[in-house]
Amino acid sequence: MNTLAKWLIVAFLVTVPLWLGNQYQYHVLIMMGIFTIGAMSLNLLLGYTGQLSLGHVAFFGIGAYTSSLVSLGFDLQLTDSYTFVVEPKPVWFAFFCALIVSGLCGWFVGKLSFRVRGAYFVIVTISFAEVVRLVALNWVDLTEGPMALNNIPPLASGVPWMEAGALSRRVANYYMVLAVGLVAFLIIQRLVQSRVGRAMIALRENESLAKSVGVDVTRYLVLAAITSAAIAGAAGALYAHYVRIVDPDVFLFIYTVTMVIMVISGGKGTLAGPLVGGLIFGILPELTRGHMLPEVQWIVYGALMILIVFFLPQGIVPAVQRGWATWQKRRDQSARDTSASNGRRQEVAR
Amino acid sequence: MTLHMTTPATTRQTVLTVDNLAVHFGGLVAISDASFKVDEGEVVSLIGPNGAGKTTAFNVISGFLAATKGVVAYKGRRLNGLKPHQIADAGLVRTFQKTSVFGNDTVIDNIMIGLHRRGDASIWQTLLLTPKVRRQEQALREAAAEILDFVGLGHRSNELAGALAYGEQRLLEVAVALAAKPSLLLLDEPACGMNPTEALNFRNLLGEIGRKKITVLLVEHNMRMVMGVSDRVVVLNHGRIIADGPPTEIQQNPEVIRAYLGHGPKHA
Amino acid sequence: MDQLLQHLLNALILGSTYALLGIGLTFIFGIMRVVNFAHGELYTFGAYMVYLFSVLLGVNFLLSIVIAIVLGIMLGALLEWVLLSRLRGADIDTTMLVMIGAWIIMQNAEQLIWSGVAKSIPMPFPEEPLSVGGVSVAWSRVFVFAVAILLIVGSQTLIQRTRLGKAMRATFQDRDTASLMGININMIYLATFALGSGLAAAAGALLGPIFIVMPTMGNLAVVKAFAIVILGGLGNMKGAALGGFVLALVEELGAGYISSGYRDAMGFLLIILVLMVKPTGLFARTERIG
Amino acid sequence: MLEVDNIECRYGKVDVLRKVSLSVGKGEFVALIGANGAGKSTTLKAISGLLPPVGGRITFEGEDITRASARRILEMGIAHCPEGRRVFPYMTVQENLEMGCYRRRDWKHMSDDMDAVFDRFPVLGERRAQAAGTLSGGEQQLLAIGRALMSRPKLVLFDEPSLGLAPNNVQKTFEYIMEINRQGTTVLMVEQNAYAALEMCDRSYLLESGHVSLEGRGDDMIHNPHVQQAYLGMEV
Amino acid sequence: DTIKIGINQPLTGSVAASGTFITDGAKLAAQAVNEKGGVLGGKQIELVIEDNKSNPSEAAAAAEKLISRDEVVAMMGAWGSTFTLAVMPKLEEYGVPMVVETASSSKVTSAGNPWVFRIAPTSEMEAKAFGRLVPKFEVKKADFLVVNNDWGRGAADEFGKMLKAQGVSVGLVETMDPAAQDVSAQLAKIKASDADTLFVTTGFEQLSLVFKQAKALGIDRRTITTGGSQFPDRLAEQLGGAADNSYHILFFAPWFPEAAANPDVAGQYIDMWNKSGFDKSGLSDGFRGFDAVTTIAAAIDKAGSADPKAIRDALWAVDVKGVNGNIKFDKVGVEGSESGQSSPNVYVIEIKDGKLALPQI
Ligand SMILES: Nc1ncnc2c1ncn2[C@@H]1O[C@H](COP(=O)(O)OP(=O)(O)OP(=O)(O)O)[C@@H](O)[C@H]1O
Ligand SMILES: Nc1ncnc2c1ncn2[C@@H]1O[C@H](COP(=O)(O)OP(=O)(O)OP(=O)(O)O)[C@@H](O)[C@H]1O
Ligand SMILES: CC(C)C[C@H](N)C(=O)O
Ligand SMILES: [Mg+2]
Ligand SMILES: [Mg+2]
Repeated sequence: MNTLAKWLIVAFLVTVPLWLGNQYQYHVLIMMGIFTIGAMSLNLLLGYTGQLSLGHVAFFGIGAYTSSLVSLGFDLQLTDSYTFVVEPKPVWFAFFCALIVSGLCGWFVGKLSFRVRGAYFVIVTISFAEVVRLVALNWVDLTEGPMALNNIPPLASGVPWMEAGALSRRVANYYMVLAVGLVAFLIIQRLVQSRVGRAMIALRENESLAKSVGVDVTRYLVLAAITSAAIAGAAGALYAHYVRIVDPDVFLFIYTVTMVIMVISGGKGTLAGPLVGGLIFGILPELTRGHMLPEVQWIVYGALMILIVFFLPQGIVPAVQRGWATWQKRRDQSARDTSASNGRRQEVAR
Repeated sequence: MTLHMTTPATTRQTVLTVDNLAVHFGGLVAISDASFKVDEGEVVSLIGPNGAGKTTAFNVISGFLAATKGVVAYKGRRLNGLKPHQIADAGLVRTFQKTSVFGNDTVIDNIMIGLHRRGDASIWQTLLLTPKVRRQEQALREAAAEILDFVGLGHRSNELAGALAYGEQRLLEVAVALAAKPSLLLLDEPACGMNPTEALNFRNLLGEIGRKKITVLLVEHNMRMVMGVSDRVVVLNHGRIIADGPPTEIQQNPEVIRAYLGHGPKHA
Repeated sequence: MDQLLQHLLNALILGSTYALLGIGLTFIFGIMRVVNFAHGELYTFGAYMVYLFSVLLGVNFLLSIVIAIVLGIMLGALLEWVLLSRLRGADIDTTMLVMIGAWIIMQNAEQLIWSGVAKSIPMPFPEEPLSVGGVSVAWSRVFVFAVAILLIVGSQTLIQRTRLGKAMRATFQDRDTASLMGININMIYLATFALGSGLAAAAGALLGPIFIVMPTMGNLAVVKAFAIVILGGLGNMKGAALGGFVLALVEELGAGYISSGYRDAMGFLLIILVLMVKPTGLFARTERIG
Repeated sequence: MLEVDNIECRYGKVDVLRKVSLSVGKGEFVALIGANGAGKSTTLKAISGLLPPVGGRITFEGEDITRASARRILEMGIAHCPEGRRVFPYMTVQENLEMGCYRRRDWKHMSDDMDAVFDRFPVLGERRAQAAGTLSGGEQQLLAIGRALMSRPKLVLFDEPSLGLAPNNVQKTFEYIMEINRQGTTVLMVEQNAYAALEMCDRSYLLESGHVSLEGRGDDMIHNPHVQQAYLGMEV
Repeated sequence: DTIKIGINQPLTGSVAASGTFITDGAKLAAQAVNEKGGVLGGKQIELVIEDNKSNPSEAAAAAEKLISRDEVVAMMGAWGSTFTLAVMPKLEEYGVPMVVETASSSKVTSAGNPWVFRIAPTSEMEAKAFGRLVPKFEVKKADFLVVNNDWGRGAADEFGKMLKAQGVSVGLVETMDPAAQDVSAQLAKIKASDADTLFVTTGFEQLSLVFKQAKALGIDRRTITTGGSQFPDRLAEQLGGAADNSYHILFFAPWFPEAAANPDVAGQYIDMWNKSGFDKSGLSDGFRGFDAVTTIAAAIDKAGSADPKAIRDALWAVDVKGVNGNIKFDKVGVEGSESGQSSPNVYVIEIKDGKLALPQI
């Protein structure tokens, strides 16, 4: 995609509040944005390093819990006589704590599974997410367990005009999500289009060969895990301050599945894939709502997923790219040669 | 180890030493007590019957497998316990017996991955996309094109590696290894699957590599090639070294003939 | 002491049911390499079929279980035929995504058909538990244990000893070469998936009456089943069975002596620990490089 | 016995074989040579049913097998020893050999045949319980050859049987192949080791970029200057 | 046009059975109101039903949708104490009242949320009502097995307090995850304890598992269940002897209509229920939805407008004849922002030889 198109998209997104009036549409847009950020972060692991993290929601949830706890304040009785007290902190500070803590967890999972690949990596990540969920469920003194952390301060708290009403708070949330999304996109883009990204792709394509030419695969896997986890944690923090309640069900598998669907249907290992997947699967439920029972709605969702896989097994973005390339080829033989090869190098790794 | 005596005394520096190496898989002894050396700038061939332990030796030297016993050292540095990428950093780069490329990447990107060790931009520089990073990328891309031309794959640079013909993939593997700037190149049956004409061309390439002052340790069953390019030949049988010497001598060695060469089809 | 014995006995019984879950998935995930998220739905399906036949239609309980298993096999075959047969040679994520789709569809269909309200299935076993010394176990669980052991031994024999089992392993190790050996590839795919599905339905049919039956009952079951298969080492029946028992033992003792809330957490911690030490499970396949 | 008549094959959209024709008579030993990527392996895959051709016709003993399943073709007596070993990596050596006679009904002869393979390649006998994937490259190749012969085929297709074999094993393998050929098994062999292949065979074909460009007796080929220069590594 | 009332109930997940019955009851009340001509002089009421999936975040999300998307004027919800607490900030944020039909934790009304009106009894009220039976049972020591949320923990607290006040010692307090299906580890511990009575607090689904698994472990002691959502008739039917020697604290006992506070309303409700073909065992739970919607409709009428704030103010003035007695709200909780709490009746049902009975006090 060329730079102009990218800027046009950004400009379009920035102007959304000018014409969107309905509160509920904002809600849908914000939630979609949050999960799209999650999907982007998952794509770094799944699409580029080839490691399927099916416990990705752990990082999302850890971000959500960390940011909530720091902004709400908490105390931990460490010994009989000593209690560790954290006073409520500003939301922006809590947000950075969330980035750091989830990034650390990413580091931990990366280290933990440094020798573990493929299906085994999948299970380590699922297990990690389950352990974290169960801790959130049972460490009631800290997390309130199944009672949920409630009344989490909204993202904009402290900024007076934003606290005024529900609508302006939504606008604030929207821009927050947009900003975090853009930064995340940029980080991921720069990483994957560099030497670092090549090392990650090498790990995915042929690990032994990568090692033999001097790629420290563990290092890049850990790096990808940290980045991916921190971005997922940011999405989780946005989520917590937006919905203002978190309970251990933020760790539910279905959220990971949602992100996986977005990535794979959009096209894993492409930068635009998660965005396209996020758009489709974030809005789809809302388009079908009201016309059918929720269950039927989900059935349609599942069926659509299957159809996408059948007809566009690499995902939507690579399919469009290929279609575009063929079209151009027909139109202009010589112009095609350079652009398709550049396009392939930058965008589709498979 | 009397056979070591046959090694010609040279003024060359010994770079790789393998000392009393043993590798066991459970009860199975793949290598037992093997010792040999490679000198700087030499082309040494490691030959031996199927299952003799050649690939296993490569796996140990390149850090993919832990030795049961024995020491591997390169330029005085002990390699045991190092990870493969650290060994590559030390200048030892290997290829694989089973064809091994990044099949879903373009040929030029394969080389770019091979050039990994030559880049040094930090994460922060990468994220900020500093001019240095841009310059380095450009330089790497030029280096990659140069390597492709060197092995004769320049015209294929935008193909997917997986779509290349077999012989071309074998060449690409060597090119990827060369990109990693080895001082010692370990090649595991690089000419396997090439027809005699292609093998001949490859032999010339090996000569060029030698002229670049890269030491080569070669595993190969193609005797024409082995006898043609090697300065010295080490013969492994049942995990033991049974001969070590110049090609002409090895060809006459009755034990080698019995265990390995046979008296087979003359052009094999 | 009695408490310990009771925990050990509970673990044994629970382990047999975990093992049963594990071996079904070993066929589909361990051998076929299909990350089958719909596995839990076949489990749920088995349970609902027993409910349908034994509670709603008044069919004999044991017969209902047999019917449920047969229907599970048929449903599995159908899934394979409709969804997977056109994805031969597709990579593992692709089939995974399709099975996630199937999972979502099936679970919501169950929700529509049976509603979200849990169902309970009575079992025709004596109410008084079997008590020896201070420990007791319900007859229903003894029954489950016996059937599970039977199915586990049967599956192990099938895979290791029979011609069909060897053909299955060969097919999923190298499809083209297997067809050169004269193996009917499509038949093997169908049979393997159907058998795995049948075992999942069997697990549901046996466990549904012990617990309760609801559309989401498969969700945790499927995660545990994956964990068990991995714990044992992919594709290893014996490993999966043993993995099931180990998991149950750790969970039960952890719950009994450390904290019941962390019961499931101990199991998952165990898996992480095992994989850190043995990255390819308890019974790893030997691989080689180069 | 085998007639390949103008077959065309493609992978996706790429045409690989363009009207390849060849024939193999009963008891013959035919070699197929050509450069990398010429389509030799593809021809064998078309015959054994792995990659049914999109055009043309293949008949075996008078029966049309162009679109028959691999299983049917095997049952008719054609075995294919594929390129690149292709052993079942997690099955033992013995199980791999058993798979070779999967379709055979006379299981009682199986162990005799297996012993014959072990006699020929004692190293496989020593490793009968080892997982095939952990064998060395050459050992795997020997196993693949042994496995192809387990079905007692009438016609066996060898795809580069000498690949990765040490000289002594190359010699043993070629002797083995000639021996089974003498005993009545028809052989169609693809070899990069062109000189040896041409010396051994009765007749041969040269395949170049998707079609047969030359056909003739083995020794005639050896003396063809084009063949010498392009395939035998001889300067002419 | 119609007036929309939001229903926020668990229709799937661990406590779906009760939530479904309560929703059924709510539908009956809406039907009854509409048949009588609706509210505000002829406007029909329409229920907008959202599934909270037995989960607090989902409950908050459901409230969000009901208010911002469907623009309901009042809500009923959200079954569990935890779910209700999760919804409560939304009520303040948007200014919409909610009638709480089931939740029993004291936190619901002590939080200082002036949009909350509870018609369910608190655990404290339950404990007090049950306290009269304690001397008769000669309880010496009691264990607790409760669901790990506000409801279960609250119940363990309140009942523990009440027992201690009567000189009974409290042994183990074991918790279980709301979705747990295997509680044999907890039960194995309880089996080893020397208490004579076991208090169990959880939803029906888990309760039936507890009974089954306790029986399987050979636990045979007096068991008391709390919370009002136990379907004792189903327990007796499904579990046979396994449920004997158990007592269940309920807020409506349809099997003994003579004991009901408002027999006429109760009779009408039972009639409608049976006519609609709903599951009979849902009667003892469905009444809460019925009463809640009746209360909301009354408040709308009293408010004279469909404005949420006016409805809130009107709720303070309602006096409704409900299935379980008269509904009238007292001010409780934080001064200045009080919540409403009515005073419903509490019943204890015994299962004896597989049959339901009213124990003699
Ligand atoms: N992972 C392993 N497990 C068990 N045995 C192994 C393993 N790897 C190698 N072996 C055995 O070790 C021996 C040496 O194997 P290696 O691959 O080193 O032989 P090689 O000399 O490279 O032979 P080739 O010329 O056939 O490639 C073989 O007999 C092989 O079966
Ligand atoms: N699975 C495949 N998908 C796409 N193209 C393929 C595939 N297999 C082979 N090809 C292409 O088909 C052509 C012929 O391949 P084939 O394997 O038949 O050649 P060959 O003569 O056997 O060569 P070699 O000596 O390298 O084995 C080659 O250009 C190859 O790149
Ligand atoms: C009684 C139950 C149905 C609900 C319970 N009262 C609670 O607060 O969660
Ligand atoms: Mg080797
Ligand atoms: Mg070939």
